[in-house]
Amino acid sequence: MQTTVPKNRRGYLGALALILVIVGLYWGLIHAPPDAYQGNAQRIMYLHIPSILTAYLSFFLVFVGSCLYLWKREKRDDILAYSAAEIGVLFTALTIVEGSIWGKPTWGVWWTWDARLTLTAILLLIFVGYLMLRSLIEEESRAASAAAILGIIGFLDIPLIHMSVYWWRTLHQPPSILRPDKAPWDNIHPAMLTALAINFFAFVLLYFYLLSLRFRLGEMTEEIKTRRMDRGR
Amino acid sequence: MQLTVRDLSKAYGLRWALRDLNLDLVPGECVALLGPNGAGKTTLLKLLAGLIYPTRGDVRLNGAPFSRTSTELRSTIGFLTPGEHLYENLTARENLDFFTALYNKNHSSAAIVRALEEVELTDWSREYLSALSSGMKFRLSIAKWQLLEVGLLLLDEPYGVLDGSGINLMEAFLKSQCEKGNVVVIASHHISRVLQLCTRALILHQGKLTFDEPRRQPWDSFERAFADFLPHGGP
Amino acid sequence: METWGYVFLAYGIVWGALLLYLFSLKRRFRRAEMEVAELSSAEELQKHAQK
Amino acid sequence: MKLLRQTYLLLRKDLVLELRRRESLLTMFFFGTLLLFVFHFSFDLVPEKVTEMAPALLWLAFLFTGTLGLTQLFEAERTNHCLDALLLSPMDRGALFLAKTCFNIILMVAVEIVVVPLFWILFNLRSWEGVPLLLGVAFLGTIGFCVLGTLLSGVTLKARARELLLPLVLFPLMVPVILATIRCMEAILRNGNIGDAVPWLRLLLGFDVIFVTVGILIFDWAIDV
Repeated sequence: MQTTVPKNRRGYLGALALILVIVGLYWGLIHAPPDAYQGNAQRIMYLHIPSILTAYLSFFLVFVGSCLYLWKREKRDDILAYSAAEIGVLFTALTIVEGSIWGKPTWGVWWTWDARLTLTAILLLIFVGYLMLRSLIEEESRAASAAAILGIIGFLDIPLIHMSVYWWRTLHQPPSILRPDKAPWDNIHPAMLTALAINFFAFVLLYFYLLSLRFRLGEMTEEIKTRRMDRGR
Repeated sequence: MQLTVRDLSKAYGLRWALRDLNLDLVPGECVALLGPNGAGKTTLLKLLAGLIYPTRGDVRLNGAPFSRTSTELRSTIGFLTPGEHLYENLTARENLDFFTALYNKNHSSAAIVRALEEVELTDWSREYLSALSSGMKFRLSIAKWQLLEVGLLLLDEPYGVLDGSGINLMEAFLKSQCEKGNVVVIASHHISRVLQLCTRALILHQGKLTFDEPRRQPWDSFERAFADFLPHGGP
Repeated sequence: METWGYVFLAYGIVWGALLLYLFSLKRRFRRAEMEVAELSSAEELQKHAQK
Repeated sequence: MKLLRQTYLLLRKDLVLELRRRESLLTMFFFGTLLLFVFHFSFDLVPEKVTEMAPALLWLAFLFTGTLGLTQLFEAERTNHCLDALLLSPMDRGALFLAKTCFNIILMVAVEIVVVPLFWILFNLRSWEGVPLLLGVAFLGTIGFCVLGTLLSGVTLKARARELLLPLVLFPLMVPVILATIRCMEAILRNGNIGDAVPWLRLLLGFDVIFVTVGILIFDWAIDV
C-alpha cells in the first residue's frame, strides 16, 4: 500500500491542509451562526466530530497495517500501523479534551458518562495498551507481531464496545435534546453543515499529512538501523 | 531427509547473528558444527529446527520451505538440548507418553518401556523429572527422540552433562540414526570427540561459515582452519 | 461571554497540541535526515577507501 | 479431527500438572473469597442493596481471579523451554490456544461454582432459584474472558512486566463482556429469567463466537515469532 508521499507532494498536502484548516476556523468560529440552545459553545462541535472520525480512521489504518504485516511480514506495514497508532492516540486524547470542555457550558460538568465520551475514553485505553505493549517487548519482530494482533483484536472489538456502551447509556439516561450525541446533521442550519464539512476535510488532510510525515520518519529510522548494521560487519 | 539452506541471514536487533549462509545436507550425514561462543551455532540450529524464522534466505526440508502452516514437516525434526523440552512436573514415563501422543506415534506401552530400558532409566520411570539429574534428563530426551523417529536431529552442546556410559549411549544412538539415512547436526566444543563421530565439519565464526569439508584422514586443512580459534596448540 | 472562553480553550488546546506534535515530528524528521546523510557520506568514504 | 485430539492431549497434560501441584486452583479460590470479603467491607452493604450490587461484585471478583489464572497460564511452558518443544512438534497452534482457554475456563468455573453459593450464604440472600441460571450466564462470560485472555496472555508472553501489561491490555477490550454479563445477571436476579436482557445475551454469545474463531486463526502469530 503506497502511502509514502514524495517530498514535494507532501508539501502540497501540508499546504492544502493548512488552507482548509484556516477556512474551517473562519467558518466554524465566525461565519456559522451560534446554536439556538447552546450558543457559541456548540462551535466546539466543529472540532469534536472531525477528531472523533479521525480517531476511528486511525484505528482502521492500524487494523489494515496489522493485517498486512501479519500476512506479508513487511516492515513497511508495521511502520504504517505504528505511525497510525501514534497519531491516533493524539487525536483520541484531544477528542476527550474537547468533549469535556464542551460538556462544561452545556451540562455544567467537566465529565459526563455520555456514550460518545466513554467510547472515546475506551479507545484511548486500547491505544495506550497498544503502545505500551510495543515498548515492553525488546525484540523487534516479536513486538511487531504482538502489536499487530492487538491491533486486529482491538479493531474487531470496537463494534461490540460501541453497542454495549450505547445500550448501557440508553438504559441509564434517555438521550435528551441538549445532549450533544443527537445526530448533528438532522434539522441543522446549512451554514453549520458546511462549516462541519470543511473542518472534517481539514482534519482528514491534516491527519494524512502527519501520517505521511511520521511514516517517512519511520522508514528513515529503519534505513538508518539496517545501514548501521551492515556497516557494523 | 534432505536439507538445503540458501543465503540464510538472521539479525537480532542491530547485530547480524548469521550472514549469507549456504549449506546442503544429504541423508546419512553427521555434521559437526564448531566455532567459538557467540559464533551463531545455536541460532543456526534454531533456524534449521524452524523455531525462529530467518531475516533473509530460507531453509528447505526435502524441498519444502518452513512456513506457519507446515506443521507436518515439523514431525520430522528433533532438537536435543540438555535438560530442555521436557516437563519438570510430569514423570519420566508421562513425558514420553505425552510427546509420543503429540507426534501421533502410536507406540505400544511395551515399546516405551523398552525405550526406557535402552537408556537405563527403567527404575526412574515413575519419578518426577525434577528428581532426575541433568545426565538422566538427557538420556530421557534420547529415549524421547528415539520413539519419535525424526529425520533431522539437532544437538546443542550434548557432551556437557553426560558421563562415560551416557556418551557411548548417545554416540551409538546417533550412529544408528545416520545409518537409517537421517541427518544429524551436533554443535559442540568437545572437538576431539565430535570429530571422531562426524562425517563432515563446519566452522562458524562471527555468523559466517568459514570452513565446510567432509572428514578425511589426515585432516590438515581442518587443523589450519581451526588453529586461529585455539589459544595456542590445543587438541 | 462565558461560552466563548470555552470555545477558545478547546480550540487553543487542540491546535496547540497538534502544532506541538508537528514541530516535534519535524525536529525528529530533520535529525533523521541528517543521520541518513552522514551515514551515506561515510559509506562513500568507505567505497573510495576500498577502491 | 487432529485439532480436537491435540487439544484434548494438551488439556489433559495441563489438568494433570494442575491437580498435582494445585497452585492456580487454590490461589484463585482463596483470592475469589478474599475479594468477596473485601467488597463487603468496602461497600458496607445494606441487605436490600445487596441483590442490586450482587452481580457487579460477583463478576468483578471472578474477573480479577481469572486474571490471576491468565498470568500463570503458560508457566508450565516456561520451564525447560517447553514452549519451544511444543512449537517444534507438529502441534496445531490453534489446539494450544483451545487447550489453554479450556483450562482457564475450568479453573474459573470451579471457583465460580464454590463462590456463588458462598456469596448467597455470606450475604444471606433468601431466593436461591436464580442461582443455576446465574451460573450459566457467568459461564458464557467466563468463555469470553478466557478466550480473549488466553490470546493476550500469549501475545504478552515475551514482554517485560507482562503481569502488569496483561490486565492493562485486556480489560478495555473486556467492556462488552463485563457490561453484558452484569446486565444479564441483574435481569435474572430481578425477575428470575433473562427477560429484557436478551440483546445483552446475544452480544455475549456474539463476542464468544467471534473471538474463539479469531483466536484459533491468529494465535499462531501470537505464540510463534
